[in-house]
Amino acid sequence: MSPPADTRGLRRAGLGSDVWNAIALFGLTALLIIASRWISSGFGGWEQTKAILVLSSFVVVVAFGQQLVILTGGLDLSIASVMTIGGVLTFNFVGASPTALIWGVPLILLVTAAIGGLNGIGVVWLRVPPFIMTLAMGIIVYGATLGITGGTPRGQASPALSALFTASVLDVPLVIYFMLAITICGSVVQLGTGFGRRLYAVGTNPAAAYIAGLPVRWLTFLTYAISGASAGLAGILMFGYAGGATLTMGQAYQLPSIAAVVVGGTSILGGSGLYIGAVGGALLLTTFSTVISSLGIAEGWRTVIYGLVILLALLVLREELYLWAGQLVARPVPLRQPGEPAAKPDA
Amino acid sequence: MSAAVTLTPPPEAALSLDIDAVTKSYGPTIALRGVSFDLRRGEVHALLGENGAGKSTLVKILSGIVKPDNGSVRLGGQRFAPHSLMAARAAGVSTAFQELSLLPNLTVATNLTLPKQRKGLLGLASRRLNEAYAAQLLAECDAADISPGALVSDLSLAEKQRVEIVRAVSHRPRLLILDEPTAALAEPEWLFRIVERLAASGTGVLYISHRLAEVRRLCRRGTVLRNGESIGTVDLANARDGDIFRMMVGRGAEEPADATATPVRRDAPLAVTLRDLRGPGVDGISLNLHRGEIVGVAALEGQGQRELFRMLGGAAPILSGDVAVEGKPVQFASPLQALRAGIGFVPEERKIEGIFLGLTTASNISLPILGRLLRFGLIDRTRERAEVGRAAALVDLAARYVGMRISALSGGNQQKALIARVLLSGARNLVLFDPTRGVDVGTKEVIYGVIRDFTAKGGSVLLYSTELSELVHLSDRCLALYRGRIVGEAAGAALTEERLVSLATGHGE
Amino acid sequence: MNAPVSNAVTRSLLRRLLGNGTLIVAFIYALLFTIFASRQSDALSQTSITDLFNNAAPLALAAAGGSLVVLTRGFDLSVAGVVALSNVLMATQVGEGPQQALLGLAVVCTAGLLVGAVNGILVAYIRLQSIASTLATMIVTSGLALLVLDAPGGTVPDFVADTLTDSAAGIVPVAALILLAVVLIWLLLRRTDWGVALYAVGADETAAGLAGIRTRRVKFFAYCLAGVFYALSGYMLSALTATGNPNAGNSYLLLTFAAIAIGGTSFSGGRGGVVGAMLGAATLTLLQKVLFSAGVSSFYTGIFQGVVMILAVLVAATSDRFASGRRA
Amino acid sequence: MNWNTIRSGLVNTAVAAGLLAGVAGAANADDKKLKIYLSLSYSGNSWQSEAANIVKALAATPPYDKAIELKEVISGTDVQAQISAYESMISDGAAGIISFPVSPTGLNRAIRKGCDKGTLFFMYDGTVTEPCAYNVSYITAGFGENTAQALVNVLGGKGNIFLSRGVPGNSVDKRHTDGAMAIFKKYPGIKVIAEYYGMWSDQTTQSETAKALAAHPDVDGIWAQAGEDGAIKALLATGSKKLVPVVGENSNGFRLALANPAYQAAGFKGVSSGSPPATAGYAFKLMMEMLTKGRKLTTHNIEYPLPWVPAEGVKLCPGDRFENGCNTFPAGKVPDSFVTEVFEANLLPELSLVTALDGKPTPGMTIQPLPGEVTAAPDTPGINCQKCNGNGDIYALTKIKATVQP
Repeated sequence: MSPPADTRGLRRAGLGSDVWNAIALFGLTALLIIASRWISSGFGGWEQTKAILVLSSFVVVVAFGQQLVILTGGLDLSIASVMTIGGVLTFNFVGASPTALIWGVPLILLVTAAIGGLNGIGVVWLRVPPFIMTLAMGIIVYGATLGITGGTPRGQASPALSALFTASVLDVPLVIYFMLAITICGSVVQLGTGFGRRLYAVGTNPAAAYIAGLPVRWLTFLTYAISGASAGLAGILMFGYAGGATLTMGQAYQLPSIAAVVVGGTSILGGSGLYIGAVGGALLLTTFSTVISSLGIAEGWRTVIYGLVILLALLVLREELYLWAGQLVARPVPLRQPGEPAAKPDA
Repeated sequence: MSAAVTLTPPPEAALSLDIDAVTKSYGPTIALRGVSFDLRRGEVHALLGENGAGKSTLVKILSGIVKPDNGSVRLGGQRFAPHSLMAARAAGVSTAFQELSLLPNLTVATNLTLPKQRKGLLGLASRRLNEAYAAQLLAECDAADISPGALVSDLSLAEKQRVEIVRAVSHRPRLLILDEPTAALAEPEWLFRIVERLAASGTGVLYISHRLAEVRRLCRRGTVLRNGESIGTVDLANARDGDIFRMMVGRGAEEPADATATPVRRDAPLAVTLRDLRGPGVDGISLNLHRGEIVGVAALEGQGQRELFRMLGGAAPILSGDVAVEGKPVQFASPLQALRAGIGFVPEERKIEGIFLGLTTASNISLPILGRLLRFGLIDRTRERAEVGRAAALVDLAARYVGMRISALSGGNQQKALIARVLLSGARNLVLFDPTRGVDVGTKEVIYGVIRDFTAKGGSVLLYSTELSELVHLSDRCLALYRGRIVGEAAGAALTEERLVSLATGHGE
Repeated sequence: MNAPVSNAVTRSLLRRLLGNGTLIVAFIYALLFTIFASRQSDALSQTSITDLFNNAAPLALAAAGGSLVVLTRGFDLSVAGVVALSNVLMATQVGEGPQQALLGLAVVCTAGLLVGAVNGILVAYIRLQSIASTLATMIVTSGLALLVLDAPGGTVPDFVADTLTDSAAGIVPVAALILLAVVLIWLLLRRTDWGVALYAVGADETAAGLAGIRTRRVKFFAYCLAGVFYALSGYMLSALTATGNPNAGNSYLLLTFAAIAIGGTSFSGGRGGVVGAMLGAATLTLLQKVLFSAGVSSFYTGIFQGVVMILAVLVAATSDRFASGRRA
Repeated sequence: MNWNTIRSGLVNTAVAAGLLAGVAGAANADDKKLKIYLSLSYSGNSWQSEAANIVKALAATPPYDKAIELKEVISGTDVQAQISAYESMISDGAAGIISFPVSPTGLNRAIRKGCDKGTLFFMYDGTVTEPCAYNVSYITAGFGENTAQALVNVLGGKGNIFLSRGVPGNSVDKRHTDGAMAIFKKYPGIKVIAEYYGMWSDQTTQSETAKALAAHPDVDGIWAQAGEDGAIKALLATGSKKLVPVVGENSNGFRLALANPAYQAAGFKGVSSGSPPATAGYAFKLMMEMLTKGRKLTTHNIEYPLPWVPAEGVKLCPGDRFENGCNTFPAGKVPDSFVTEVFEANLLPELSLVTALDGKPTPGMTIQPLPGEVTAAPDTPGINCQKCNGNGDIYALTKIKATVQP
């Protein structure tokens, strides 16, 4: 008996509720953009969408690494400092020179990956809890950046990197294409490569992954290195956006990177969640903060509402609700009818 | 000092238990499909059945942890539907769980007094009173060798099991449930004395085990579960082992003639050679595993078999000794390296170390060969489907399960997928630790077939099973482990359960 | 009682001594203090010691609360919000005098309790991930703090500010007495059924449930009590700074967890305790002084703080592994 | 990049590690030198490090280089940490502490203890309400109301504007915004259509302004605190041909933009004003004169003059100092985020670009005496005094007159 495996099932890849979650997030984002027309006449159009996409690009990039780390059951609290050092190094060493850009950017990504790798070494081989390891690394890297720059990063803006934000093709800023490419690449890495597949295995059950012969430690180490590199890339982008770098430039992205991943449906316990969900989370939160900042209310209320929305998203986007919704849409395949022998060999 | 501990309630408090047509299902998996039997006052009643027959679910229902979907339970004539563990306990039902429920970071005394500590001055938990109470309790249960002040994580498995039992007994139950209480016990006589004392005072005992000898020693009647159904309650004195087996597995025990029919393949080339292997729990083991050979390992709980298998699977450190695969010496310090050396390992705890509940069955199976499936760095889905399909067919796993999340599958199908994975890994030598635990009869047959098939094609298998009948049925020869050493071997006509029992209890040669 | 001494007892004793994070952090603190005292002549003076206690008190109280949640294998980020909220409440809602001071204490503790209860419901009963739901409550409470006071200001009553930062009878710092009181309360709580259950739930929730513990209730109370401790932390901070600042809590978020980790509380639950966390907080604040007295270039103090955090956790983990005889 | 910095950092690290282990101690500095401490809240933006560099450069300028020993401590944004730092400095025998305070009131107790022990406290830019400390600041000089009036004048008294504020819950932000709103409220034609927090950072201001622009493309002007350079970048990024007037602080990028004819043609106008890092140098010199020359100050609250550079006033400097009325550096010489107001010809002739960028003294320069008079700042409750009454017209205009009537 050699039946072809169920292709429909493979395509579903068993991540049904995650996909639902991502779709729901994109839907909510679109809805929010459309509904925001009630708040302001400038809202609801292509200009607003463009602005939101551009502004969310940093979180989208940094959330890739953050999500991989969270998939393995960890957490990266060093990304604020790594983003900063990425931007500062580009500012100081690459600056306006287009040739320096060509070798400088890969080099800076390597440096930031190495910083992430140090996190990985601490977590994997020294067994320091991720929370502490990355928190301490963040403090250390910040201190190092402060020391290296003497407090003032100095350099020149990079016209090439700024062009990502200023130049448009078909009325779409280049950075949005870039973000789209990152989203696709990130999703392919997660779902299409052996690395991604193994990572989910490690995240959902590290003990079984070890027994199954996966290089659990190397995989975990790699996620931290990737997180470092993606934070570095976000820092480089941020530098391109602002045309300069300061030592505080990454701070605003630490909690949003986690919030985007968590709202995007990734379990903080590891093993489940999709990058596309984190992208949706980033878009939703950015859209929301855009809308909320145009409301004429006190900052305190804005903060309260922002927190409540995260809470609401957590309450609404729980897996049980998707299972429930899924049951409403389609009757589940009966695995075994009552009375049927436990496991009749299928003819 | 606290008030004297009395373990035995007055006889008039004894209760009977009536279970009538209880059903329970977890999502698509049906655990119980109509269980009925009764337990009389002061009776020690055996609950028999293979792994996965529904015994543990019944225990959970009686302990107040899960609620049945249907059916009724009556305790002493009253409706008994506890909504929590504490409610069950208040009604007089107390359980010693199979998966021990002790807290490793607390002392024996604290564990024994959970959830309410003995209070001293100012109503605060008193270490002294707790330990005094625990010491008295342990002494009364004939377990005074366990120190009340020791941390549970520092106890041996057998000691933990005894603490678990003492704790269940300490609640002065009118119905005591013991779920596989002797699994880790080296000397079950200790438990038998307690059970007999309780029964004499009128306490009902539901004794769950699949060890017939123990059950015959303690119980007069027993109920057999199979596939979530109560097949019947038998008078043990008048039932032959074969009859009970037939009820448990749905057919007669295998004829010993089957085993003799398999040729012993000592002349085949060597597949795996172990020389004086040592490590925690393993005390110098040497053995030869030939191509095409199934070698069984029989042992009581905790004789080093777990450690030996984990060493071979690369999951436990080998401190000294040599391993050679097909004549070539190999060294490995991780399952990955073991796999590369040609040894595939199926671990004991399927849910903990085997499968990835969050992933699809296909992803679970294709994991070891992902590297081979890559095309331009991406997984070639077509080839993955083909390979997974092939492996699934080998273990008779229905194609419709392949695309589902593995968590939706029954335990048997999960186990099939797990075995499909090691088969797909290409390892020519398999180390299988209790591969049929908790699976139904049909799956067992499939797994037996897979193992035979595998060896017929030149693979070799080292197999441990808690079920002696399985070892007799499947192995070409069978080794007995006792205290980390091989103490005997049985093959051919000498490979019988009786022989294995006497070898495994250290009464060999 | 004559229980035969088994091997397990000696092993347990060894583990208790070596694997006890509290002892380790106490040793680290003593070491740092020795360095500090040798570098700074007036380190043992009464004012210097009072300063040490005053500076450490808010973080120590916050860490004490956080460690309760960490013991249950959870994370509570709401500490930042609650500290800020109780600080601004003290600076705006409370008048002069001992009665008002007590009233203020009641007000902030109630606020902390409420936030803790919300966290407890979300985590224990609705079963949301603790880190995510407390992130949300943290943001909400920081917003509330901004609503109470939109810029630093207000005045904490002099009575509170002076009494709590002073020395009782001119000898013992009041902050030390407060910390001691918290330690005593904790030691009492540890010896209640709840205290024992806290460790059980953290180690293995399922097993704890099978042992008859109401695990949800235990976790719920842990979050509630943590909220009260955060409020106390804000109360002490108010006394220390004598003013309100809606952003006062921000710097407490990560420091709290650093203190808990240094104090030997395991992030996988069930091991460690409040006293260790408080000592961890004291160590972090002492480290500021030691780095100052050692003349470390200010640009690099961050590197030291980070390295000390990692080292402290490593030392605790290594000794624990050694004590339990497990191989790495 | 300067690898020496890194190497010396490593050496520092090694030495400090030795100290921590209790192995060795660095030799104590010469006892005859005055111990002066520079206490920063945090370093990490141009403004903070320029201010600190100026103090460091002045301390290394003769004759101060022989007279004092300056140590810098960065304690972060945590009040408790700065309290702890002050306490350490006081017990270390500090003669003077020059500091950027993180809280106007939270440090008071520590300062009072220091004053009792004879330590002199000088706060720059930020202020404290403790009466024994000296505040040297521009805060009371009316940045908010003057720039707001300038914007109103440019807009002709009506239009939609953004308020790009600083850090929420910060007293300086509140003072500026209150001042600005006092003006805007007088003009019913002025509508604040968005109010957001740029955290005094170019990047945050840029992204927050971009968000506001998405909602309100119909904006007519932006009132910004520090970070204004980000606001311009956000305006430019929309790609629209029309720019709007912006008033903001002193970043070099902003001043260059003001002087850019192409931008001016597109409708870009404004005023550069706000917080000058040079305040730190003035505060330091005042403190040093008190310590070394026995100078007496009649007031504890000293106002630093508010810079005021309208678009037509922008003038590029050929050299490294403000000379002949120049006030901006050419593009490429300093980063856009560089805060230009690091010089003050009368008060701080010792300074040049190298002082602000590297903290090194200007070669050949010696410390010049300060003028005898200081400008007393008006009492402002919660800013520089605790229990005082501000005088009636605290938001009176000083730099500009209203050219349009409400």
